[in-house]
Amino acid sequence: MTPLPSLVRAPIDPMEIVRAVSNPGNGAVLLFLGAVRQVNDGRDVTGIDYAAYEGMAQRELEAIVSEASSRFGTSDVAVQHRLGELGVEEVSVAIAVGHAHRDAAYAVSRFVIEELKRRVPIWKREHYTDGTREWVDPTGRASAGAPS
Amino acid sequence: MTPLPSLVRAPIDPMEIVRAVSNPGNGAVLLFLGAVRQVNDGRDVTGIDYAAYEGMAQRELEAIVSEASSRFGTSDVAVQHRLGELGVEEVSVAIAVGHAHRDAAYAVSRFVIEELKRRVPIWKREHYTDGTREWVDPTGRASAGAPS
Amino acid sequence: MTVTLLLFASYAEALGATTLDMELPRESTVGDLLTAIRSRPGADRLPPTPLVAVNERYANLDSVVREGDEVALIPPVAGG
Amino acid sequence: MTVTLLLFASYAEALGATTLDMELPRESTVGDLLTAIRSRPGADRLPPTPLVAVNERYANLDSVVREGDEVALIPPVAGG
Repeated sequence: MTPLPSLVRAPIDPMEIVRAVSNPGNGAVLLFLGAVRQVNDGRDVTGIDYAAYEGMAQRELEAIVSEASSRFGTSDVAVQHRLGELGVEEVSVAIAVGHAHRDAAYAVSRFVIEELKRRVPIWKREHYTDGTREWVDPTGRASAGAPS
Repeated sequence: MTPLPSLVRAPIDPMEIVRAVSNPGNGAVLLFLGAVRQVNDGRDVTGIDYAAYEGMAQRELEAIVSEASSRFGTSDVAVQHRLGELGVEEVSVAIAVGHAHRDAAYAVSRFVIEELKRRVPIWKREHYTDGTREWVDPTGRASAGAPS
Repeated sequence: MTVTLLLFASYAEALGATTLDMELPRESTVGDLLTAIRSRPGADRLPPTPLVAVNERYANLDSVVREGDEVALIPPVAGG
Repeated sequence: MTVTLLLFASYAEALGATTLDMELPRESTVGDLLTAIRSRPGADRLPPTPLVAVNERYANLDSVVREGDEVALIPPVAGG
Protein backbone atom coordinates (compact mmCIF):
# COMPACT_ATOMS: atom_id res chain seq x y z
CA MET A 1 0.00 0.00 0.00
CA THR A 2 1.36 3.40 -0.99
CA PRO A 3 1.62 5.51 2.16
CA LEU A 4 -0.41 8.70 1.91
CA PRO A 5 -0.35 11.70 4.24
CA SER A 6 -3.30 11.46 6.63
CA LEU A 7 -3.75 15.23 6.94
CA VAL A 8 -3.73 17.45 3.87
CA ARG A 9 -4.46 21.08 3.04
CA ALA A 10 -4.93 20.63 -0.71
CA PRO A 11 -8.13 19.10 -2.14
CA ILE A 12 -8.38 15.34 -1.59
CA ASP A 13 -8.11 13.15 -4.68
CA PRO A 14 -10.52 10.26 -3.96
CA MET A 15 -9.08 8.05 -6.70
CA GLU A 16 -5.60 8.32 -5.21
CA ILE A 17 -7.00 6.89 -1.97
CA VAL A 18 -8.78 4.13 -3.88
CA ARG A 19 -5.58 3.24 -5.72
CA ALA A 20 -3.75 3.01 -2.40
CA VAL A 21 -5.97 0.07 -1.37
CA SER A 22 -5.96 -1.66 -4.74
CA ASN A 23 -4.92 -5.30 -4.55
CA PRO A 24 -5.66 -8.31 -6.80
CA GLY A 25 -7.02 -10.18 -3.76
CA ASN A 26 -9.73 -7.58 -3.08
CA GLY A 27 -13.20 -8.37 -4.37
CA ALA A 28 -14.65 -5.27 -2.75
CA VAL A 29 -13.44 -1.70 -2.42
CA LEU A 30 -15.39 0.85 -0.45
CA LEU A 31 -14.78 4.59 -0.56
CA PHE A 32 -16.41 6.85 2.01
CA LEU A 33 -16.38 10.58 1.37
CA GLY A 34 -17.48 13.16 3.89
CA ALA A 35 -18.44 16.44 2.31
CA VAL A 36 -19.45 19.92 3.46
CA ARG A 37 -23.23 20.21 3.51
CA GLN A 38 -25.03 23.36 2.49
CA VAL A 39 -27.36 23.14 5.48
CA ASN A 40 -26.57 21.88 8.98
CA ASP A 41 -29.04 21.88 11.88
CA GLY A 42 -31.28 24.12 9.80
CA ARG A 43 -28.66 26.84 9.24
CA ASP A 44 -27.29 27.75 5.81
CA VAL A 45 -23.59 26.96 5.65
CA THR A 46 -21.25 28.67 3.18
CA GLY A 47 -18.11 26.80 4.21
CA ILE A 48 -16.18 25.15 7.01
CA ASP A 49 -12.69 25.47 8.35
CA TYR A 50 -11.07 22.42 9.87
CA ALA A 51 -8.35 22.63 12.49
CA ALA A 52 -6.46 19.82 14.19
CA TYR A 53 -4.00 18.99 16.90
CA GLU A 54 -1.91 17.74 14.03
CA GLY A 55 0.62 15.46 15.68
CA MET A 56 -2.01 13.73 17.77
CA ALA A 57 -4.55 13.58 14.94
CA GLN A 58 -1.99 11.83 12.75
CA ARG A 59 -1.13 9.43 15.52
CA GLU A 60 -4.80 8.61 16.18
CA LEU A 61 -5.56 8.15 12.48
CA GLU A 62 -2.64 5.76 12.15
CA ALA A 63 -3.78 3.90 15.25
CA ILE A 64 -7.32 3.54 13.87
CA VAL A 65 -6.01 2.19 10.55
CA SER A 66 -3.77 -0.23 12.39
CA GLU A 67 -6.62 -1.40 14.66
CA ALA A 68 -8.93 -1.84 11.67
CA SER A 69 -6.28 -3.83 9.82
CA SER A 70 -5.63 -6.30 12.59
CA ARG A 71 -9.28 -6.59 13.61
CA PHE A 72 -10.64 -7.26 10.13
CA GLY A 73 -7.66 -8.89 8.44
CA THR A 74 -6.77 -6.44 5.70
CA SER A 75 -3.83 -4.10 5.23
CA ASP A 76 -5.71 -2.13 2.60
CA VAL A 77 -7.06 0.77 4.60
CA ALA A 78 -6.35 4.41 3.76
CA VAL A 79 -7.69 7.58 5.30
CA GLN A 80 -7.13 11.21 4.53
CA HIS A 81 -8.60 14.25 6.27
CA ARG A 82 -8.45 17.76 4.94
CA LEU A 83 -7.63 20.85 7.01
CA GLY A 84 -8.16 24.53 6.28
CA GLU A 85 -11.03 26.27 4.53
CA LEU A 86 -13.51 24.19 2.52
CA GLY A 87 -16.48 25.26 0.46
CA VAL A 88 -19.82 23.48 0.16
CA GLU A 89 -19.56 20.05 -1.52
CA GLU A 90 -15.80 19.86 -0.95
CA VAL A 91 -14.53 16.58 0.48
CA SER A 92 -13.37 16.80 4.11
CA VAL A 93 -12.51 13.14 4.64
CA ALA A 94 -11.91 10.11 2.44
CA ILE A 95 -11.67 6.54 3.69
CA ALA A 96 -10.87 3.70 1.31
CA VAL A 97 -10.98 0.04 2.24
CA GLY A 98 -10.13 -2.99 0.14
CA HIS A 99 -11.04 -6.50 1.27
CA ALA A 100 -11.57 -9.92 -0.23
CA HIS A 101 -15.24 -9.75 0.81
CA ARG A 102 -17.77 -6.96 0.95
CA ASP A 103 -19.14 -7.69 4.45
CA ALA A 104 -15.74 -6.95 5.92
CA ALA A 105 -15.16 -3.96 3.64
CA TYR A 106 -18.35 -2.31 4.93
CA ALA A 107 -17.45 -3.17 8.53
CA VAL A 108 -13.95 -1.68 8.23
CA SER A 109 -15.23 1.47 6.54
CA ARG A 110 -17.79 2.00 9.26
CA PHE A 111 -15.26 1.28 12.02
CA VAL A 112 -12.83 3.87 10.67
CA ILE A 113 -15.33 6.71 10.25
CA GLU A 114 -16.94 6.08 13.66
CA GLU A 115 -13.58 5.94 15.44
CA LEU A 116 -12.41 9.03 13.57
CA LYS A 117 -15.47 10.97 14.71
CA ARG A 118 -15.08 9.68 18.26
CA ARG A 119 -11.44 10.33 19.01
CA VAL A 120 -9.37 12.14 16.36
CA PRO A 121 -8.66 15.70 17.55
CA ILE A 122 -10.05 17.63 14.60
CA TRP A 123 -12.48 20.51 14.92
CA LYS A 124 -14.66 22.35 12.49
CA ARG A 125 -15.98 25.87 12.43
CA GLU A 126 -19.01 26.47 10.27
CA HIS A 127 -19.40 29.70 8.34
CA TYR A 128 -22.98 30.90 8.04
CA THR A 129 -24.67 33.13 5.47
CA ASP A 130 -25.00 35.92 8.05
CA GLY A 131 -21.19 36.11 8.29
CA THR A 132 -20.88 34.46 11.71
CA ARG A 133 -18.66 31.45 12.41
CA GLU A 134 -19.07 28.84 15.10
CA TRP A 135 -17.08 25.86 16.35
CA VAL A 136 -19.28 22.79 16.11
CA ASP A 137 -19.84 20.72 19.23
CA PRO A 138 -21.42 17.44 18.15
CA THR A 139 -21.84 16.31 21.77
CA GLY A 140 -23.18 19.33 23.52
CA ARG A 141 -21.01 18.23 26.46
CA ALA A 142 -17.46 17.31 27.39
CA SER A 143 -15.93 15.04 29.99
CA ALA A 144 -12.54 14.23 31.44
CA GLY A 145 -10.46 11.20 30.61
CA ALA A 146 -10.12 9.22 27.43
CA PRO A 147 -13.27 8.88 25.32
CA SER A 148 -15.02 5.64 26.26
CA MET B 1 -28.54 13.48 -11.22
CA THR B 2 -26.91 12.83 -14.58
CA PRO B 3 -28.36 9.62 -16.02
CA LEU B 4 -25.70 6.99 -16.70
CA PRO B 5 -26.05 3.73 -18.61
CA SER B 6 -26.49 0.90 -16.12
CA LEU B 7 -24.73 -1.69 -18.31
CA VAL B 8 -21.44 -0.88 -20.02
CA ARG B 9 -18.78 -2.72 -21.97
CA ALA B 10 -16.00 -0.15 -21.56
CA PRO B 11 -14.10 0.19 -18.27
CA ILE B 12 -16.12 1.84 -15.52
CA ASP B 13 -15.01 5.31 -14.44
CA PRO B 14 -15.69 5.35 -10.68
CA MET B 15 -15.44 9.13 -10.41
CA GLU B 16 -18.10 9.59 -13.06
CA ILE B 17 -20.47 7.57 -10.85
CA VAL B 18 -19.48 9.61 -7.81
CA ARG B 19 -20.11 12.86 -9.67
CA ALA B 20 -23.56 11.59 -10.65
CA VAL B 21 -24.59 11.53 -6.97
CA SER B 22 -22.94 14.80 -6.02
CA ASN B 23 -25.29 17.24 -4.34
CA PRO B 24 -24.67 20.13 -1.91
CA GLY B 25 -27.11 18.53 0.53
CA ASN B 26 -25.07 15.34 0.82
CA GLY B 27 -22.79 15.03 3.83
CA ALA B 28 -21.81 11.48 2.91
CA VAL B 29 -20.98 9.79 -0.38
CA LEU B 30 -20.28 6.08 -0.53
CA LEU B 31 -18.76 4.30 -3.50
CA PHE B 32 -18.78 0.51 -3.66
CA LEU B 33 -16.59 -1.17 -6.25
CA GLY B 34 -16.72 -4.86 -7.02
CA ALA B 35 -13.53 -6.14 -8.64
CA VAL B 36 -12.27 -9.35 -10.17
CA ARG B 37 -10.32 -11.33 -7.57
CA GLN B 38 -7.22 -13.28 -8.43
CA VAL B 39 -8.39 -16.26 -6.39
CA ASN B 40 -11.94 -17.52 -5.90
CA ASP B 41 -12.87 -20.61 -3.91
CA GLY B 42 -9.21 -21.58 -3.91
CA ARG B 43 -8.80 -21.50 -7.70
CA ASP B 44 -6.52 -19.08 -9.54
CA VAL B 45 -8.58 -16.78 -11.73
CA THR B 46 -7.12 -15.00 -14.77
CA GLY B 47 -10.28 -13.16 -15.75
CA ILE B 48 -14.06 -13.21 -15.87
CA ASP B 49 -16.61 -12.66 -18.57
CA TYR B 50 -19.93 -11.19 -17.60
CA ALA B 51 -23.12 -11.80 -19.59
CA ALA B 52 -26.61 -10.45 -18.96
CA TYR B 53 -30.20 -10.63 -20.02
CA GLU B 54 -29.68 -7.02 -20.90
CA GLY B 55 -33.23 -5.68 -21.13
CA MET B 56 -34.26 -7.30 -17.88
CA ALA B 57 -31.00 -6.49 -16.11
CA GLN B 58 -31.45 -2.81 -16.94
CA ARG B 59 -35.04 -2.92 -15.78
CA GLU B 60 -34.10 -4.61 -12.49
CA LEU B 61 -31.22 -2.21 -11.85
CA GLU B 62 -33.54 0.75 -12.42
CA ALA B 63 -36.13 -0.83 -10.12
CA ILE B 64 -33.54 -1.33 -7.37
CA VAL B 65 -32.38 2.29 -7.65
CA SER B 66 -35.96 3.47 -7.51
CA GLU B 67 -36.78 1.27 -4.49
CA ALA B 68 -33.64 2.46 -2.70
CA SER B 69 -34.51 6.09 -3.42
CA SER B 70 -38.03 5.93 -2.07
CA ARG B 71 -37.11 3.72 0.88
CA PHE B 72 -34.19 5.80 2.12
CA GLY B 73 -35.16 9.27 0.91
CA THR B 74 -32.44 10.14 -1.55
CA SER B 75 -32.45 10.49 -5.31
CA ASP B 76 -28.67 10.26 -5.44
CA VAL B 77 -28.13 6.61 -6.27
CA ALA B 78 -26.17 5.43 -9.31
CA VAL B 79 -25.16 1.95 -10.37
CA GLN B 80 -23.16 0.67 -13.27
CA HIS B 81 -22.32 -2.95 -14.13
CA ARG B 82 -19.78 -3.97 -16.69
CA LEU B 83 -20.27 -6.76 -19.25
CA GLY B 84 -17.75 -8.64 -21.40
CA GLU B 85 -14.25 -9.78 -20.56
CA LEU B 86 -12.52 -8.39 -17.47
CA GLY B 87 -9.03 -9.00 -16.14
CA VAL B 88 -8.02 -9.34 -12.49
CA GLU B 89 -8.49 -6.12 -10.46
CA GLU B 90 -10.84 -4.65 -13.07
CA VAL B 91 -14.06 -3.14 -11.71
CA SER B 92 -17.20 -5.16 -12.48
CA VAL B 93 -19.71 -3.03 -10.62
CA ALA B 94 -19.82 0.47 -9.16
CA ILE B 95 -22.50 1.78 -6.83
CA ALA B 96 -22.47 5.38 -5.67
CA VAL B 97 -24.81 6.80 -3.05
CA GLY B 98 -25.11 10.33 -1.77
CA HIS B 99 -27.13 11.15 1.34
CA ALA B 100 -27.36 13.87 3.93
CA HIS B 101 -26.26 11.37 6.60
CA ARG B 102 -23.81 8.49 6.58
CA ASP B 103 -26.06 5.92 8.29
CA ALA B 104 -28.46 6.09 5.39
CA ALA B 105 -25.67 6.19 2.80
CA TYR B 106 -24.29 2.89 4.12
CA ALA B 107 -27.77 1.36 4.26
CA VAL B 108 -28.58 2.34 0.68
CA SER B 109 -25.24 1.09 -0.64
CA ARG B 110 -25.72 -2.25 1.07
CA PHE B 111 -29.32 -2.53 -0.12
CA VAL B 112 -28.33 -1.94 -3.74
CA ILE B 113 -25.48 -4.46 -3.86
CA GLU B 114 -27.48 -7.15 -2.04
CA GLU B 115 -30.51 -6.71 -4.31
CA LEU B 116 -28.26 -6.66 -7.36
CA LYS B 117 -26.71 -9.96 -6.35
CA ARG B 118 -30.09 -11.46 -5.55
CA ARG B 119 -32.14 -10.61 -8.60
CA VAL B 120 -30.35 -8.89 -11.50
CA PRO B 121 -29.93 -11.39 -14.36
CA ILE B 122 -26.16 -11.16 -14.82
CA TRP B 123 -23.87 -14.16 -14.97
CA LYS B 124 -20.15 -14.59 -14.74
CA ARG B 125 -17.82 -17.18 -16.17
CA GLU B 126 -14.47 -17.48 -14.48
CA HIS B 127 -11.33 -18.19 -16.49
CA TYR B 128 -8.80 -20.37 -14.68
CA THR B 129 -5.05 -20.69 -15.13
CA ASP B 130 -5.50 -24.19 -16.61
CA GLY B 131 -7.45 -22.67 -19.52
CA THR B 132 -10.89 -23.87 -18.39
CA ARG B 133 -13.90 -21.59 -17.99
CA GLU B 134 -16.88 -22.12 -15.73
CA TRP B 135 -20.16 -20.33 -15.11
CA VAL B 136 -20.35 -19.44 -11.43
CA ASP B 137 -23.36 -20.64 -9.43
CA PRO B 138 -23.30 -18.75 -6.12
CA THR B 139 -26.28 -20.74 -4.83
CA GLY B 140 -25.48 -24.29 -5.78
CA ARG B 141 -29.22 -24.62 -6.42
CA ALA B 142 -32.06 -23.02 -8.37
CA SER B 143 -35.77 -22.73 -7.80
CA ALA B 144 -38.89 -21.66 -9.66
CA GLY B 145 -40.71 -18.38 -9.21
CA ALA B 146 -39.39 -14.96 -8.32
CA PRO B 147 -36.44 -14.89 -5.89
CA SER B 148 -37.78 -14.52 -2.37
CA MET C 1 -49.06 -20.38 -30.40
CA THR C 2 -45.38 -19.46 -30.52
CA VAL C 3 -43.35 -18.05 -27.68
CA THR C 4 -39.70 -17.12 -27.79
CA LEU C 5 -37.58 -18.83 -25.15
CA LEU C 6 -34.30 -17.18 -24.17
CA LEU C 7 -31.46 -19.14 -22.62
CA PHE C 8 -28.38 -17.74 -20.93
CA ALA C 9 -25.02 -18.76 -19.52
CA SER C 10 -24.96 -22.39 -18.28
CA TYR C 11 -28.51 -23.02 -19.52
CA ALA C 12 -27.58 -21.91 -23.04
CA GLU C 13 -24.61 -24.27 -22.88
CA ALA C 14 -26.78 -27.12 -21.61
CA LEU C 15 -29.36 -26.81 -24.38
CA GLY C 16 -26.92 -25.69 -27.08
CA ALA C 17 -29.00 -22.63 -27.97
CA THR C 18 -29.63 -19.05 -26.83
CA THR C 19 -33.07 -18.72 -28.43
CA LEU C 20 -35.75 -21.34 -29.05
CA ASP C 21 -39.13 -20.78 -30.70
CA MET C 22 -41.52 -22.98 -28.74
CA GLU C 23 -44.93 -24.14 -30.00
CA LEU C 24 -47.43 -24.39 -27.15
CA PRO C 25 -51.21 -24.78 -26.80
CA ARG C 26 -53.07 -21.56 -25.89
CA GLU C 27 -53.54 -20.99 -22.14
CA SER C 28 -50.25 -22.68 -21.40
CA THR C 29 -48.43 -21.74 -18.21
CA VAL C 30 -44.78 -21.36 -17.37
CA GLY C 31 -45.01 -24.85 -15.85
CA ASP C 32 -46.29 -26.27 -19.15
CA LEU C 33 -43.42 -24.61 -20.97
CA LEU C 34 -40.92 -26.15 -18.57
CA THR C 35 -42.49 -29.57 -19.17
CA ALA C 36 -42.20 -29.06 -22.94
CA ILE C 37 -38.50 -28.22 -22.60
CA ARG C 38 -37.78 -31.45 -20.73
CA SER C 39 -37.79 -33.48 -23.96
CA ARG C 40 -34.91 -31.45 -25.44
CA PRO C 41 -31.42 -32.91 -25.42
CA GLY C 42 -29.38 -31.39 -22.58
CA ALA C 43 -32.47 -30.47 -20.55
CA ASP C 44 -31.41 -32.97 -17.89
CA ARG C 45 -28.71 -30.44 -16.96
CA LEU C 46 -31.35 -27.90 -15.94
CA PRO C 47 -32.56 -27.83 -12.33
CA PRO C 48 -36.07 -29.26 -11.70
CA THR C 49 -37.65 -25.82 -11.51
CA PRO C 50 -35.44 -23.09 -12.92
CA LEU C 51 -36.26 -19.41 -12.40
CA VAL C 52 -38.33 -17.99 -15.24
CA ALA C 53 -39.02 -14.47 -16.45
CA VAL C 54 -41.89 -13.52 -18.77
CA ASN C 55 -41.39 -10.27 -20.66
CA GLU C 56 -38.44 -9.32 -18.44
CA ARG C 57 -40.25 -9.90 -15.12
CA TYR C 58 -39.86 -12.85 -12.77
CA ALA C 59 -42.83 -15.20 -13.14
CA ASN C 60 -44.26 -18.20 -11.28
CA LEU C 61 -45.01 -21.72 -12.48
CA ASP C 62 -48.71 -20.90 -12.86
CA SER C 63 -48.15 -17.63 -14.77
CA VAL C 64 -49.99 -17.81 -18.11
CA VAL C 65 -47.90 -17.40 -21.26
CA ARG C 66 -49.32 -15.58 -24.26
CA GLU C 67 -48.58 -15.56 -28.00
CA GLY C 68 -45.47 -13.50 -28.67
CA ASP C 69 -44.30 -13.45 -25.05
CA GLU C 70 -40.57 -13.42 -24.41
CA VAL C 71 -39.88 -16.11 -21.86
CA ALA C 72 -36.43 -16.52 -20.33
CA LEU C 73 -34.90 -19.20 -18.17
CA ILE C 74 -32.77 -17.47 -15.56
CA PRO C 75 -29.75 -19.38 -14.23
CA PRO C 76 -28.63 -18.53 -10.68
CA VAL C 77 -27.55 -14.91 -10.99
CA ALA C 78 -23.95 -13.96 -10.24
CA GLY C 79 -23.65 -10.23 -10.81
CA GLY C 80 -21.51 -7.87 -8.76
CA MET D 1 8.30 22.85 36.73
CA THR D 2 6.98 24.12 33.39
CA VAL D 3 4.58 22.33 31.12
CA THR D 4 3.30 23.57 27.80
CA LEU D 5 -0.47 23.72 27.53
CA LEU D 6 -2.02 23.64 24.06
CA LEU D 7 -5.47 25.03 23.38
CA PHE D 8 -7.56 24.50 20.27
CA ALA D 9 -10.73 25.68 18.58
CA SER D 10 -13.37 26.95 21.03
CA TYR D 11 -11.00 26.52 24.02
CA ALA D 12 -8.37 28.69 22.36
CA GLU D 13 -11.05 31.31 21.78
CA ALA D 14 -12.25 31.06 25.37
CA LEU D 15 -8.81 31.58 26.89
CA GLY D 16 -7.49 33.90 24.17
CA ALA D 17 -4.38 31.77 23.59
CA THR D 18 -3.26 28.67 21.72
CA THR D 19 -0.23 27.98 23.95
CA LEU D 20 0.31 28.67 27.64
CA ASP D 21 3.42 27.89 29.67
CA MET D 22 2.13 26.72 33.04
CA GLU D 23 4.17 26.68 36.26
CA LEU D 24 3.21 23.71 38.43
CA PRO D 25 4.60 21.95 41.51
CA ARG D 26 6.39 18.67 40.78
CA GLU D 27 4.15 15.56 40.93
CA SER D 28 1.19 17.56 39.67
CA THR D 29 -1.61 15.70 37.91
CA VAL D 30 -3.84 16.61 35.00
CA GLY D 31 -6.47 17.45 37.63
CA ASP D 32 -4.09 19.91 39.32
CA LEU D 33 -3.39 21.53 35.97
CA LEU D 34 -7.11 21.95 35.30
CA THR D 35 -7.50 23.57 38.73
CA ALA D 36 -4.63 25.96 37.92
CA ILE D 37 -6.29 26.98 34.67
CA ARG D 38 -9.54 27.88 36.43
CA SER D 39 -8.13 31.23 37.60
CA ARG D 40 -7.50 32.40 34.02
CA PRO D 41 -9.91 34.85 32.42
CA GLY D 42 -12.28 32.98 30.07
CA ALA D 43 -11.82 29.66 31.87
CA ASP D 44 -15.47 29.80 32.93
CA ARG D 45 -16.28 28.97 29.29
CA LEU D 46 -14.55 25.59 29.59
CA PRO D 47 -16.57 22.54 30.67
CA PRO D 48 -16.01 21.33 34.27
CA THR D 49 -13.76 18.45 33.13
CA PRO D 50 -12.48 18.89 29.58
CA LEU D 51 -10.75 16.03 27.74
CA VAL D 52 -6.97 16.20 28.13
CA ALA D 53 -4.10 14.67 26.20
CA VAL D 54 -0.54 14.37 27.52
CA ASN D 55 2.13 14.02 24.85
CA GLU D 56 -0.51 13.32 22.18
CA ARG D 57 -2.33 10.60 24.13
CA TYR D 58 -5.63 10.87 25.95
CA ALA D 59 -5.01 11.09 29.69
CA ASN D 60 -7.07 10.90 32.87
CA LEU D 61 -7.49 13.39 35.71
CA ASP D 62 -5.02 11.47 37.88
CA SER D 63 -2.34 11.14 35.16
CA VAL D 64 0.92 12.64 36.42
CA VAL D 65 2.41 15.52 34.42
CA ARG D 66 6.18 15.87 34.05
CA GLU D 67 8.55 18.72 33.25
CA GLY D 68 8.49 19.41 29.53
CA ASP D 69 5.28 17.48 28.86
CA GLU D 70 3.00 18.74 26.15
CA VAL D 71 -0.48 18.89 27.62
CA ALA D 72 -3.48 19.67 25.43
CA LEU D 73 -7.08 20.46 26.24
CA ILE D 74 -9.22 18.69 23.66
CA PRO D 75 -12.58 20.27 22.81
CA PRO D 76 -15.32 17.90 21.62
CA VAL D 77 -13.94 16.54 18.38
CA ALA D 78 -15.81 17.18 15.15
CA GLY D 79 -13.81 15.58 12.37
CA GLY D 80 -15.25 13.86 9.34
